[in-house]
Amino acid sequence: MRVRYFAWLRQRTGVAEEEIDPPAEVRTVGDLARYLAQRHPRLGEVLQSRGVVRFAVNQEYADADTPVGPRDEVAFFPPVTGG
Amino acid sequence: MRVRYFAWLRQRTGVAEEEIDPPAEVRTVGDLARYLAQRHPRLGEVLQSRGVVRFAVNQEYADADTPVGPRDEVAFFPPVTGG
Amino acid sequence: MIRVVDGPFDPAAELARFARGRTDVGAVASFVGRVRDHDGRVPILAMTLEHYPGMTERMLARLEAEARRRWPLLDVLVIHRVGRMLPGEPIVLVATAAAHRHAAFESCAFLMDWLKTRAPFWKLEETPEGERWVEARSSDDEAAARWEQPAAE
Amino acid sequence: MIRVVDGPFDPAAELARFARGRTDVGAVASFVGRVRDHDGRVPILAMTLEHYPGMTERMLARLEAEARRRWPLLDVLVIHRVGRMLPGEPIVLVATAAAHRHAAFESCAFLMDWLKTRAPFWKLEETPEGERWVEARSSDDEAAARWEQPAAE
Repeated sequence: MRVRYFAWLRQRTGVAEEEIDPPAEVRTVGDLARYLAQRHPRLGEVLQSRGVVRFAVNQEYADADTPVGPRDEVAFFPPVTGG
Repeated sequence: MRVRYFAWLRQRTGVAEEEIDPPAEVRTVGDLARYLAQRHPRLGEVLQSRGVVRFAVNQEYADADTPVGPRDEVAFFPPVTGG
Repeated sequence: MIRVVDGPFDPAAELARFARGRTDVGAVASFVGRVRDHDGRVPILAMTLEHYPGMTERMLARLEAEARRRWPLLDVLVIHRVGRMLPGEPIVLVATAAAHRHAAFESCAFLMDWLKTRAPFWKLEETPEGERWVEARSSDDEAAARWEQPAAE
Repeated sequence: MIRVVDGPFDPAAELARFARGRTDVGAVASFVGRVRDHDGRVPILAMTLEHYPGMTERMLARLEAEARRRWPLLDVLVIHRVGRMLPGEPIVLVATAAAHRHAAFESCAFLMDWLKTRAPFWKLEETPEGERWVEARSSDDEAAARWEQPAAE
């Protein structure tokens, strides 16, 4: 599974993207977030705060219940500020 | 007094502008319109229809009660359609 | 700034100059109205814009002043062409510059709505069946009326 | 058409090409967002736009499709720059062409509002005190929310 981080979330993980192989219990974006919070404690600090972090699965907006699998690309990022 | 006509009102009078010297009873735009209706019968036909003709006195929008005098410029025109 | 011009003008070139070099501007909204080649099913061969010289400039200047009073604008440009023009040619350009986008968007729409209902211009269309004066549209009056309330800033 | 560019672009030159030669277009609305040299009292020395390559293009294409579904648009252009840029430089250009002005104005504002809240871009400002990520504004969410209702055509 490929995981990508953007903007200040990337600064918290220290990596822009990584290939991971989470345990089989990780079935949703929410599961994945809890798993990644252990891996990147400074990411974990903010993943708890609702509304601060957005998710995408395969480049589509997702929520905590969206299923994820080994071949998916999952992204974590703050609310967007373009334009 | 200078009177100007625009768009299809000008086509009804046949003149774009004229210098006139109306009788002293002509004190308002409404008086002037009635006076000009005699002078230009084809203008008179439409001056009766409310909302079809707009007035300006000295290049400011006016209404039938706006006073007019010998040194004024008075204009008659249809609703505007620019832009 | 307002300008009434009696020949072709180039909106893109005007926009290239508009608010150029100003680093306090975060948002530029613009609108260009052009002559269309048809109106419903009627082909339009050409369009002539008549105006009331003097009153036109006075009304446009007043529209600009009113827009600046309602929104914190950093620059305003209104160019309106008069005379005869062909399909595809620009009739009017309105551009507004502000720190933020809502002021730019709203003031630009406001200027067009009021210009359409307050500035003394009249359109004469040339069609295959002859000339005809464009009639004022009640939808333009309604669009202009929405700005009668104080601006929601 | 949508484009994500990683260097400077020239909005006026883009607008010169936009809907050129089309005589069915009566109205072109456009918006340019630029880097400002300050935010409140804080000087902005430069701005870096980060994005999510792939998802960005996908979301912008969807915004264009949604705008075309809601309004009878004859042409649409969205250009968004990424990377580092200086005050005064354009960040984004949105242009819409239609037969009539309300479709052009509304779709242009709609595209900017949704772009600001749905397209994966993030702004990093350089200030004299260091770098800081721009925070999302609730006013942008509110502006975007007004388009949730079906368009009043």
